[in-house]
Amino acid sequence: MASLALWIILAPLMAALVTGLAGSHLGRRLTHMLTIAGVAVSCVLSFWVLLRVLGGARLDAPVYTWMVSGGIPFQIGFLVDPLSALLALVVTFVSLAVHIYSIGYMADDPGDIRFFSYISLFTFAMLLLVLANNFLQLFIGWEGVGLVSYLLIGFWFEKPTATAAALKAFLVNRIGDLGFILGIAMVLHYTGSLAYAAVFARVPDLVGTTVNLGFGWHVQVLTLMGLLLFVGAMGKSAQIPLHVWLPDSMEGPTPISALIHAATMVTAGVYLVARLSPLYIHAPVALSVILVIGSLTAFFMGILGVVATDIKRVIAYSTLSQLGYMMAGLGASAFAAGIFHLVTHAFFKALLFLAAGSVILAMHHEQDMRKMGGLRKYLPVTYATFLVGALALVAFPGFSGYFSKDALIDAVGQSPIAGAAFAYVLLLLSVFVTALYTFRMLFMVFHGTERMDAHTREHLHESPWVVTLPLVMLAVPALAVGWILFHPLLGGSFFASSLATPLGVNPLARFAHLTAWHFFLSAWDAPTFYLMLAGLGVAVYGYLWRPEWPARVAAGAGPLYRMLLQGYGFDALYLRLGAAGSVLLGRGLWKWGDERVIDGMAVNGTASRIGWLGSLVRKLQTGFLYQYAFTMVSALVVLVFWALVRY
Amino acid sequence: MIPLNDYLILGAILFALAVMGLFINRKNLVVLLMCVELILLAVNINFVAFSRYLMNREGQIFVFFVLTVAAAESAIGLALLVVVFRHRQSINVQDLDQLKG
Amino acid sequence: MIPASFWLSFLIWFPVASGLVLLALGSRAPSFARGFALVTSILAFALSVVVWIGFRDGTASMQFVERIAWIPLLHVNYHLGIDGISLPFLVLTTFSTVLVVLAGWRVIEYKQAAYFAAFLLMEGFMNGVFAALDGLLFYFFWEAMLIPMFIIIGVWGGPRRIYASFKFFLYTFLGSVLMLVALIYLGQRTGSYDLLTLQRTPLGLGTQIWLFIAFLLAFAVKVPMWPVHTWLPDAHVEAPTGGSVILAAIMLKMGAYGFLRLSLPITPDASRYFSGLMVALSLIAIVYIGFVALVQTDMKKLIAYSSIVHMGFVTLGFFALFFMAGASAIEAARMGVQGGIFQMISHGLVSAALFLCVGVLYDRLHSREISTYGGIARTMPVFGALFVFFAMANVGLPGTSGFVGEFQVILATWVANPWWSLFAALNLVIGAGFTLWLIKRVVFGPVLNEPVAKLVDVTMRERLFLFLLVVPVLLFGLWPSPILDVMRASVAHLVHQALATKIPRGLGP
Amino acid sequence: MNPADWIEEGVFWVFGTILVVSAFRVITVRHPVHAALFLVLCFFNTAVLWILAGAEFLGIILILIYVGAVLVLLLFVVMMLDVEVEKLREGFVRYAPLGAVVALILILELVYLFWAHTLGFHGLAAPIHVLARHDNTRALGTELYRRDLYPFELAGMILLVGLIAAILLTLRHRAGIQSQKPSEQVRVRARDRVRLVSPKPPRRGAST
Repeated sequence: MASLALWIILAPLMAALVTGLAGSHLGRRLTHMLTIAGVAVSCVLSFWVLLRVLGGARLDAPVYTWMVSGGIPFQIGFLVDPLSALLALVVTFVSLAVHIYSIGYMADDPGDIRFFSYISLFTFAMLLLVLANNFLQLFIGWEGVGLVSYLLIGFWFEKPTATAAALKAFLVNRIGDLGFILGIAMVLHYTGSLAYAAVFARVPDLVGTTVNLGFGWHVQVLTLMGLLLFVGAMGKSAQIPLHVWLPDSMEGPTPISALIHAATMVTAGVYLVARLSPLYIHAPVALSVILVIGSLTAFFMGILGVVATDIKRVIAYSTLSQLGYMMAGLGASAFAAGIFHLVTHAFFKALLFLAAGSVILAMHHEQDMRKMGGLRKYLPVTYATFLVGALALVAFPGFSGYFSKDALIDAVGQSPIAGAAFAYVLLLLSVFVTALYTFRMLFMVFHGTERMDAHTREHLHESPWVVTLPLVMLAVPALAVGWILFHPLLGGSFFASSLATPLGVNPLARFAHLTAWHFFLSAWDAPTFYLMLAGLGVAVYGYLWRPEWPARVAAGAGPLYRMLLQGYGFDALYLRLGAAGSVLLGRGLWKWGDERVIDGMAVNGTASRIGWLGSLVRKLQTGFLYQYAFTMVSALVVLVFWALVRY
Repeated sequence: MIPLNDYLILGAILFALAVMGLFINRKNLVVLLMCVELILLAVNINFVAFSRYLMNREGQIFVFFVLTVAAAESAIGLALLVVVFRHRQSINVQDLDQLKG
Repeated sequence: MIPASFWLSFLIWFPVASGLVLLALGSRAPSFARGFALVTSILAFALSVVVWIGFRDGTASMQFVERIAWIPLLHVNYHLGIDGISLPFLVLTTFSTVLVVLAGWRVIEYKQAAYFAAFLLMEGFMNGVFAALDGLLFYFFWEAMLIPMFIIIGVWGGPRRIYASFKFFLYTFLGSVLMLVALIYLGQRTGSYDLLTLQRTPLGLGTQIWLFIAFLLAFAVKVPMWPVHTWLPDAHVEAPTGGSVILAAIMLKMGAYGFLRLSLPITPDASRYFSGLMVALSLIAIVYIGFVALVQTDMKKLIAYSSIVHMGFVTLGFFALFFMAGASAIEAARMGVQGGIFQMISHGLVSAALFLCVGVLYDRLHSREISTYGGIARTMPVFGALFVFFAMANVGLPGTSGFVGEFQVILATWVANPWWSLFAALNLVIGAGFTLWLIKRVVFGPVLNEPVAKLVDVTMRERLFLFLLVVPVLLFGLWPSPILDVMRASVAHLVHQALATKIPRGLGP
Repeated sequence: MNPADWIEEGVFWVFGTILVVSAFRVITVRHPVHAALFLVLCFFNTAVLWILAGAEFLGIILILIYVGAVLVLLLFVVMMLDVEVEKLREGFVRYAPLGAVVALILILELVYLFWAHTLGFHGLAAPIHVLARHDNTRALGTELYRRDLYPFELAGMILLVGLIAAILLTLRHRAGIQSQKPSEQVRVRARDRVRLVSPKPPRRGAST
């Protein structure tokens, strides 16, 4: 089992290394084959591991000791349990689809060897993160995916917007990591270990312990720990207010948006919180914060999707919104629901992105939806798969998204955590918003009038099979995975050994004896269904029947609309306060502090002072012997006088 | 028997005169050299006096070495004087300011 | 009398002798000179590796000890020995010298033999500092090492080299003279300059405070700590690439090493007395200098400022140990010190690599201005990848050596005070900011001008020394254990010394 | 006080007074030659005082060597140089009063210091007889050649260096002066002096 886990991780790594170091000698075909083989091996092994985990196998073992410091061994090791095995499979499967897709998508890019090396490296880092059995390795993988994300957002490094977005993504993530590493420090300090098992064993003892932060400020240890670690999750999973990097990250190639910025990396934060559920169940305040922030993200980021015109940005805002859902689910201590939504979302969102990529490919890298329309008949496969993804996203009954999202919303409604009612309302409203922007996008792209120029229209054709195959590959789970996983994940005991059950009311208790079929049938009973239909209705009205209507609404909303276009002004604020402010501060410290005060006054000041003193003394040095003699004698007179007085 | 103080006072007077000589003969390099000789002489007188009153010959040996050094010094000093005079046709101290920055 | 072990002497005097031979040779045979220098440096490196292999882990006592009376009248001995703290630095020194010789292979044209000779001499003296166990011998090597550096900056430096070299020399000299005073005082008082003896000598708090201040001035300048850091950017900017490499990789480590060898064990109570100040200065260095680094327009200056930030972590790790509280105080203290030392080693590798990278660019376009470049990833893909790699190591990305030290220091500092830990961790953001902004402007972006478009990628020689650095950076990032195992016992001993009081009973405050 | 002491005291006062007066003249006379001669007088008087104090060897060498060699050299140089005396006396009158005042103060202070405070030399009643019985010259010689041999040799070396330095400084090569150069004379070879040439006969008909 350990060697199995090792090979899951090493296969993509080796592919990445060989491709990265010797790719130019191997040629394109060989590198494609190599990296796909690496991920395929990984995927197959993950599947096998999952089967064995279903059979009851578990693994929590170190591979090697990274270091021993302060008497504490820091180890690299694997934890294979239902949670990590499931996620490993999701990651490798989506990654495999994206690998295949990229052959077609990146066909005419000169840097595609580099690209394949990166995505294999990403797969490695993500698996390292998922399969970690301790915080250290988690953090290593965490930063590793961040690095690859940085490299891939800035993949087209000659585009200034791309490199700026890459830098922004890295820095915002680093703000999250700041909290994360402090959280790790805290975990180590209070539990004396970084291994999950040891930490979780110590957590119950810490209930009621407080930490003194000075200024008479005492905080519950577990609350602070949970919040700090959640800051890390906020960075990676792009929760308000650290969400600003994700929309910009769409500067990267579309397969990356599918793999990293929709399916896997951005859900690492969700995974982190779920993984630490044994800790969070003892920190209700932290859970409240997670719940509120998650629901805020779900609602407000969803609204931004309604005004965006770039197809990828719409999906990016949708991703933000869905991540908010997952976080809200976790915050409501319905950990299984959050993870379930993570899994379904990984499939349908990757599908949506890849389908959008197929559209972009057909449109010759045009991403503005206002220049699309009526693509349905040119791109039948893309349309069909996109529709599947869209229906899953809006949680249309029967599609995977329905099972996970409606269960999640239901669980939030059941949750006793403070703030749950507020979150519940926001999440319900988000359902409407989700349906609105999703169908708006669907209609603007695939229906209505054809708004592209003639040249583009002539060349419109369905993408090659390497592009459509992954779409179909992902459409199948987007349809089916909800049916399969609903009962085992939410009702059954699949996660019993991975996720903790809340101490008080279990918001998922209702699902214990509910099968997928029954849940499907009860769709009519839930308000979400009608909200979704309302969203659909508005979209149909505004984007199919009366296309001039949205512009009028926008004009009527005026300042509100402009605020939405600017994403509530977060970017402007950060740019002014964070970036410009730091540069100003740095320049001030440099020019004033370093150059004026320290160098000017202290260092060169000393030198010039000594020079000045020297010029004074120099006047005494006339070079005339008689003056020296006179001075000597005078001094002697004084000295003798002093001796006379003294003795 | 002459007290030690008398010798010391004699040395002090000689020293003071010599230093004053340095001061008032501000230009004449030869006289300056003579004044230096006088200063050394004053010191030597003290050495000899102490040598007598402390009952050892260390002082006398010191005088011996002082004389040696003084001889070497005046030899070189005079040689320099000759060289300087040869170059500048003057032994005026105020003319010797080439090293002054 | 022949000492029982001659390894350390050989490590010190073999490069020095070779350097003298090169000096004597003059500029007669430049190609022979560099070959000779390369062989010498490789031999010295091999020798240091042999010493590493022969080193026994798990003991804090000095090994490879040599001891001969040097100036018996003053009780000064030629006393050498290494423990787990100094051993990694010896190896780092010899390794860096190999890199420097390779880096100067074709670049230096003026007085080539003298250039290599200066580095060989410096190698010997630096080894001497790390191996010296006698106060005056330590001081001797400490000052001797300044001279070749002074010459390297002053002769092979940039346009403002005279200003920079004088600033460098006077700044560092001012501090170290006070160290000499302190050492002489100790020697007079105890009748011995032996560092190990001095570490055991009880001293009153008042005395310790004065000694600590004297040591502090010497070491703080060298580290450099805020606010006595301003010589470093100037020295780095003007120094030739090799000089910058040695300056960053080894010389900055001397100050921190001095804290470990002299300040903490000889004046533990004064160290405790001043630890608040030291922590404050370290945190200021991390945050303040981080912001300053952000706005630099000169690549070398930026990396120089980043060095100050990283050295801030080192001193933070050392002096936070006095604030550890709770059950795991000793462990946290050890972790902090270990983290600091590891950070020194890692910084030695990473900053050396970054300076070499800047050197590679400078050799091509003769500019260190960031605005000259842009888009070199297009014209120099291999170099771009390496530059990004080392930048990531500088940012402290896990998997590179830069992470290990920072991680330990942050972890340990939490035990002392969570807020300090927060300030230190701010470097995660600021450090990433200035390093990656540099990368963005230099490596990425469109190719804006003709010279950059004509750049050629790294040659085999440049590839060699850059890949030579990739190996340890990656290796120690993925598996830091070897270094930490070597130093563990020594660090434990040091922490024990630092936390014990040396004030004689009845004389305490 | 016995007569011997009277004599001793008298000799001290007489020669001491002459010494001071002549020293004063050294620094005040116009002409350097006169100054040098007064300096000779100073040295003679000092020699007497030293002999009085029991240092007869030093007194003798002061006259023989110092006056005989050094001061004569000084005189020689002074007379050789053609010095403009008046120019060198500039400012003498202006500074003399100030110098005199300072000198006076210094002398008074020193005298007071020695008289008022014996500087711890109270008990040093001169054991003159012990020394008198001794052969001062022999004793000095033994010490110099035994215990202080090393410094003594060094002193000799200093003198040698002084000698060489003085010669080197004053030695000059004047152009246009005929002199023999023995080294060149010895080194000369026959072929430097005789050059054999075999002139070719002019080509027939070339010139005619």
